[in-house]
Amino acid sequence: MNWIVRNLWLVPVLPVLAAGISALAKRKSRVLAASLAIGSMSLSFLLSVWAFAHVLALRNSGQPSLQVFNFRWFQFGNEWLSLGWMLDPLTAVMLVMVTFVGLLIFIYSVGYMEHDDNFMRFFCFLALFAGAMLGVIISNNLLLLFMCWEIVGLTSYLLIGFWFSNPKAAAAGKKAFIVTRIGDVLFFLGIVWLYAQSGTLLFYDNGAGFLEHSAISHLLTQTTTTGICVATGIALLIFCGAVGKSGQFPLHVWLPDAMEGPTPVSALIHAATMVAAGVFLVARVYPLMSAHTGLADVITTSTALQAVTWVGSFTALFGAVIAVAQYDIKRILAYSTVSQLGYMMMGLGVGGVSVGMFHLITHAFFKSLLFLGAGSVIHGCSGEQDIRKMGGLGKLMPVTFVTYAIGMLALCGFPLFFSGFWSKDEILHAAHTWNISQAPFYMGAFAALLTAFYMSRQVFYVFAGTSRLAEEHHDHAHAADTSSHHGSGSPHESPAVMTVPLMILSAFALLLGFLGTPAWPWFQSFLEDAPVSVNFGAFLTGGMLPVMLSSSVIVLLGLTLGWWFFGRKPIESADAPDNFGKLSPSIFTALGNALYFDAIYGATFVKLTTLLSRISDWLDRWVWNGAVQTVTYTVLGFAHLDNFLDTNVVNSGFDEGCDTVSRSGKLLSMLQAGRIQGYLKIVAGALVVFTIFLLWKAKI
Amino acid sequence: MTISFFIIAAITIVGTAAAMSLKNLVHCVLSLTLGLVGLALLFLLLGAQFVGFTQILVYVGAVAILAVFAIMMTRSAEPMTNLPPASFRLSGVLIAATVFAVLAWAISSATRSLPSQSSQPEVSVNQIGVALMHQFVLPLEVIGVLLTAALVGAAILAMDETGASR
Amino acid sequence: MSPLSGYLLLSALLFSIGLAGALTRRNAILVLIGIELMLNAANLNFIAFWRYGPNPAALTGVMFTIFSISVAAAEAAVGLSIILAVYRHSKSINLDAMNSMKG
Amino acid sequence: MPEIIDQIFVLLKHWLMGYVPSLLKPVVSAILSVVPVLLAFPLLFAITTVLERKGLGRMQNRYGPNRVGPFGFLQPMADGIKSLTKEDIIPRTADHLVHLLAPVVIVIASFLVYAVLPIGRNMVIANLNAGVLFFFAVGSMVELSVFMAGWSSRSKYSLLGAMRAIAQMISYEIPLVLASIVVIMAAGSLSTVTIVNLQATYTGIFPHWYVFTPWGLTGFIIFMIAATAESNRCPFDLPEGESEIIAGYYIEYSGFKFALFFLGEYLGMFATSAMAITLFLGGWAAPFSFLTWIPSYVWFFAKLLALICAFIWIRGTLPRLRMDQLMNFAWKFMLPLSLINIFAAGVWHYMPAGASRWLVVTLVIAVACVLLSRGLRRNQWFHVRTYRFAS
Amino acid sequence: MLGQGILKGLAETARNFFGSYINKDRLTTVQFPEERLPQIEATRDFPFLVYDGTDWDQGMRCVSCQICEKECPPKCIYIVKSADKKPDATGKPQFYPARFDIDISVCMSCQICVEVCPFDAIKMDVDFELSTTDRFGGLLLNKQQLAKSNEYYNKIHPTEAAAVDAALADERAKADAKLRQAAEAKAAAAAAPPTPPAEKTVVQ
Repeated sequence: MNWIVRNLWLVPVLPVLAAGISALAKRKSRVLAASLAIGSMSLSFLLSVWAFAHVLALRNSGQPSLQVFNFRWFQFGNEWLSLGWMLDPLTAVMLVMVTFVGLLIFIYSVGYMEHDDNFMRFFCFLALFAGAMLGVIISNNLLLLFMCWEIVGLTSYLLIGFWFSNPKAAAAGKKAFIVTRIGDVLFFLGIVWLYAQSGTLLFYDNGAGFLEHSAISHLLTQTTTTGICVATGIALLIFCGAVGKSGQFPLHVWLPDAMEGPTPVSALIHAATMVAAGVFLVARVYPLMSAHTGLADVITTSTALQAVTWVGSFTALFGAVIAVAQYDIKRILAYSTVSQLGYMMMGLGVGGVSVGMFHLITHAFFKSLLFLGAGSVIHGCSGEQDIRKMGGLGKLMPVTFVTYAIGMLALCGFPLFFSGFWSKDEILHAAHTWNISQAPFYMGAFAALLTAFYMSRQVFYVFAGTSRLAEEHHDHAHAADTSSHHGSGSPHESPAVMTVPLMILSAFALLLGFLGTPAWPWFQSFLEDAPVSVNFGAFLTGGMLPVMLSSSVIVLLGLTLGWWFFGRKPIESADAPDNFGKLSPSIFTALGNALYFDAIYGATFVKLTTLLSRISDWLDRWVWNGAVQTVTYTVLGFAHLDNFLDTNVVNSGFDEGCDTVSRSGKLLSMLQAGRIQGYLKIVAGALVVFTIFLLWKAKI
Repeated sequence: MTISFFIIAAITIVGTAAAMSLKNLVHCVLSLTLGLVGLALLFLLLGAQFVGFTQILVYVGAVAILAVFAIMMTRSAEPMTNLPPASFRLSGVLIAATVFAVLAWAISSATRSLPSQSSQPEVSVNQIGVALMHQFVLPLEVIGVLLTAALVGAAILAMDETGASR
Repeated sequence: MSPLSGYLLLSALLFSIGLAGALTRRNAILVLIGIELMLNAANLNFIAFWRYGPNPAALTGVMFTIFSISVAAAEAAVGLSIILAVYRHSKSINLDAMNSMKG
Repeated sequence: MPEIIDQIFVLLKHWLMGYVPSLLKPVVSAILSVVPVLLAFPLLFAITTVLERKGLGRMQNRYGPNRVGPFGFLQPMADGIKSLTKEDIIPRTADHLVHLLAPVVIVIASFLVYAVLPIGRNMVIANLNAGVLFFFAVGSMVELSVFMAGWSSRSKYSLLGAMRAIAQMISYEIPLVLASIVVIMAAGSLSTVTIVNLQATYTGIFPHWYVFTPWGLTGFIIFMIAATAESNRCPFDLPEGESEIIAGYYIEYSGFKFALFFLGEYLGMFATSAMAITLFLGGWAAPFSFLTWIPSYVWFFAKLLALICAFIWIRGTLPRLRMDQLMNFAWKFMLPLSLINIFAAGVWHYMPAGASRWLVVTLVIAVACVLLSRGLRRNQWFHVRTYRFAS
Repeated sequence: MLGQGILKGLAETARNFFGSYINKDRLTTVQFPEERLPQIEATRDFPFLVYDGTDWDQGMRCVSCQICEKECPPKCIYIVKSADKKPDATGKPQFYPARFDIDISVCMSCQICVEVCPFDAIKMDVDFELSTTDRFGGLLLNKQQLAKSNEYYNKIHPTEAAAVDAALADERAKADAKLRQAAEAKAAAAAAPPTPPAEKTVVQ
């Protein structure tokens, strides 16, 4: 076995070690923390590239590219718990992506967090996150994956609440932790169920892993009492974990709030890597997800994959709709992330691993680019996040503007030159050819339109027109001076340590798409172990061209609409109503509040409980009380009558009864003497009685 | 049923009985130690060397000392003057005697079905170690966690509530 | 009488002695010691059954005893520190004085 | 010929056993094994007392005992006669039985541990399967006798001394046992004979003593420090700190019982030293392969004497610690270090042989050592004292 | 580095250990019975009685005035005054102690008896090797055991003794002069002057 496969564990362990050392190191040294984190990440990156190259070489030499390394962790009873890691194209691609994007974001963070007091803590958490995420990627065992998954959740919590002195950030951290926990509990149930059914948690184990043929076919033959196939049940439970982590509807609510964390965190965790972990999980257990009872050659879609598709496509549309009406620069991107994650899920559902993963990879690059650009804007505007108070930054921050624009066009899927176009187009194409329903396609297409629209809205708001920041700062000059890090309120270009990662990422956002064009689907075939060749004819087959054209038209339409509403004439002041919002203010407000989802979640249960208590209150007050009153007055008459009899005849008897009850109570309470030895005596007596009973029974 | 068994059994019973009946608490603990050493010797007699030595190490070396410390720190080394009423003691002894009678009855009624003489099992510490590290590793871990928790818990419980300055 | 029943009788006797101590003494430390004795009697049973049982190679009795000894040690530590805490609270470890849970 | 000299005592015993009726064989065999040990080590005790007094004297630029016999070497005889003929005083309020039993228990416990110490090739009283465990189990009985002595005397000095001694012994027993665990891990056995046999092999001329590994050296040093504390010797002699509580737990003893305590303490010290030799210094094995012609028991006693001299040297050098320093040292330095040492030994086993594992293990231990000692120093438990008047 | 001080200390004791064998000057011990330190002059432990001349009983200076007995804080002196008088060293008739005991197991060496003695009859000794096998009799010294000659006194405390002797001689000279005057007056009257005996003691 190759060295890199045996020592793949080094990839996640290096950042974890860096985190551990910087957590334990006594001296507060920024240089130490940053260099440890970046150094370990670079090493991991190099190892990942090596692993990638190894997979490539294997593929070129025609060997199976899936390699696993399993070992026994510990024994309980007669069972062994095995753990392990694996290297296959999916792992290799994800490794390179995560380490590369992570490395860039680490470098960017050096500039972004420069003025923060808890610089060391930040890098410690960040490195721990990177290690755990890489652990998720390489693990060949659902349990190991789950452990890393939970560490990822923990670091996400820690980093969202990084500025925990801000109550909003602390609450957002808690919310993220708890909401993802719902998904994770179901995921864990799935794991337990799976272990009970198949007896292993290894993905691949030379034919004994649960993703391999024998286990899957075994799972397919089992059915639960409700008639669902066990495989489907487990797959759905695992998908619940992915829903939580990837912010799919209805567990998406934590993701926008997570933007309270530092922007590099939003870029790394809540755009590029962690939220993609859900998608990755679905891709990893794809054999289980896609398992269906039908014949192998009949193209059918399993129940689980249908669920994935529907949830994904709905989320895609849903996120895009909400993003239209947001004002916070990071929130727009957050809802966009939700929407794009929906796309990925949809891609997985309709087109398989390669389709979803391709979008995952391209999205990771351009979305982290966008986030970092947003971070640069925020950094330049001294912490301002409201797009209404920006504007005109295009001239002041040229590098940021250009790179941001590239990222935005990639996200919108601007035809031909941007990576988002190719990946999104492939999803749409797959959705178009889906044999179950056409609805996902239309939902996705509409979402694409909206994407183009809200992104152009954002860009026009932020970069076009005149600066609305100055007037704001003029009013609060004093406040700005104290709150700003630099003491000057005017927007400025960010330092090179921040812009260089932006440029590198924008290059990737441009170029990465060409790895997976229909004409040369290298990426897809790499994931699927298929040969690849250049074939321009692929554009013309399978309805590809109409889909491409229509999506181009949609994107252009969206951009045009954006320009029409927001770019045509510059926005004058921060208080001016939204141009688009003027069309239908009420809907716009609803969208601005994310369709009141938080409110709905908060209110449904409260409302229900309140309603129930109201009803009982009413019943109590009128029905029961009225009845009781009536009875009371009736009885009262009798009572007066009885009083005479009572005092003389009944009372003495009743007193006697009361006395008896209280005396017996006292007797009983003597048992409860508060003296343990008394209790012990009773236990010993019981032991005697039971032993005699058992012996007596045995005799008979 | 060898002579040594009866001698050791007598030592054990005398030690434990003294531990439960002497007036002076320190004497109680010391005779308890005698009884526990007797028990350890019984373990050795049964061929469980490791368990026997562990018994001495844990009970004589740790638990007895701990009890002695507790006695010293609660100032109860002086012989007790106010004994519980005779009826209380009598009832306790009676219950214990009943328990013994019932257990003895059970054992004697089962004595025919009990396995009789078998060869001394050869067990080395090595085998115990292997078993602990493989078959029983999970209980071992759990016990480790339990001991740690007990250590921390005991330290916290015994810590002076007011002594925050420490 | 087989050797095993001798050991069993001895362990029953030890158990009863421990029980008698736990039932008759008023000092919390002695009660704890009595309970320790009862645990030890059980240990003797485990070892005796292991020695004369059908499958001594399985080491189950020995393992059980080892774990039981460790648990007993933990129990003694916690128990005695609880006694210390009680003593600090009420200046007495007489079980008669601890009856605030009286019904 | 060297083999015969090496095994001369074993052969002698076999020869004697030939004349013994078979019924008495077990008993006589046990007596023949035990009696030499019972004679040799008290003799060593006698030699050690005079050596210690002379050595300490020389370290303080004095002569030490030099009156009784040539160079004062008959001094222990004189001491022994004196203590035997002295009046045996028992305090009036003392608990007579316990007061009497305490020195007996300490001597018995101290002698019992010699059962598992191999003092030469094929020269061990009992080759127990769990020998090391036996050693520590019986050794822990000393604490009980210390308590018995301190409590039964009804003197506050003795009670304080006993409590100090027990606290100290319990605290240092943990690093003592943990330090020996590394050897048990390496040898894969709890039997002292096996452990020594494993060390009595050679690569070239160099033996395989465990002290010649990083973890072994660390374990040895931890073991020796803990052994010093276990045997209540300077600088850990708080339980008998003369200037504070006179003689500690045996202050109320006189005459023969006092001598028994003294004997018990020294026997305990020899026993732990012998255990250190067995575990780390190769037991009776010669330090170089070309020296194997010297009988094994000679090597054992030579090593034992060397360690005793080290004890004396340390006693002559170091001042007594304070109680809090003692406890901090045990719990905050020795305990973590011995745990890390176990970890290091584990790493050693799982790394391939070669320079790399030397480097890694040494690094682990050195880093731990430096960090822990910095921790000790940071809170100023050990600090340079400044004297206002003396200097 | 931890342990540096310990190593330094170990080196120091090792140096002492070996040095004491190589360099005898390091050893400060005096091997007592064989070799002794010279006593310094101010050494003193228990009192003794000074006598003049050669006969201890005849030349004892003590006149049994019993001041020392009264002043002694631990009351370790016991004196029985004689009933008669006999001539002292100077020939002057004086009372003498019929019995003079000091229990030196009680004596605390306070030297008050020496301070108060008007006749310089009691002085402090330097002899410290006093162990006996009899705890009660052996340390109770009688008159004969206590009596030491003036030469001995001069030997152990030369300076002090010289001053005492000078003072005594002075006093006696004065007394002699007085006597002589009286004698001369008498001789003048009787013309038969006696020889002054005091000069014998003064000239040593």
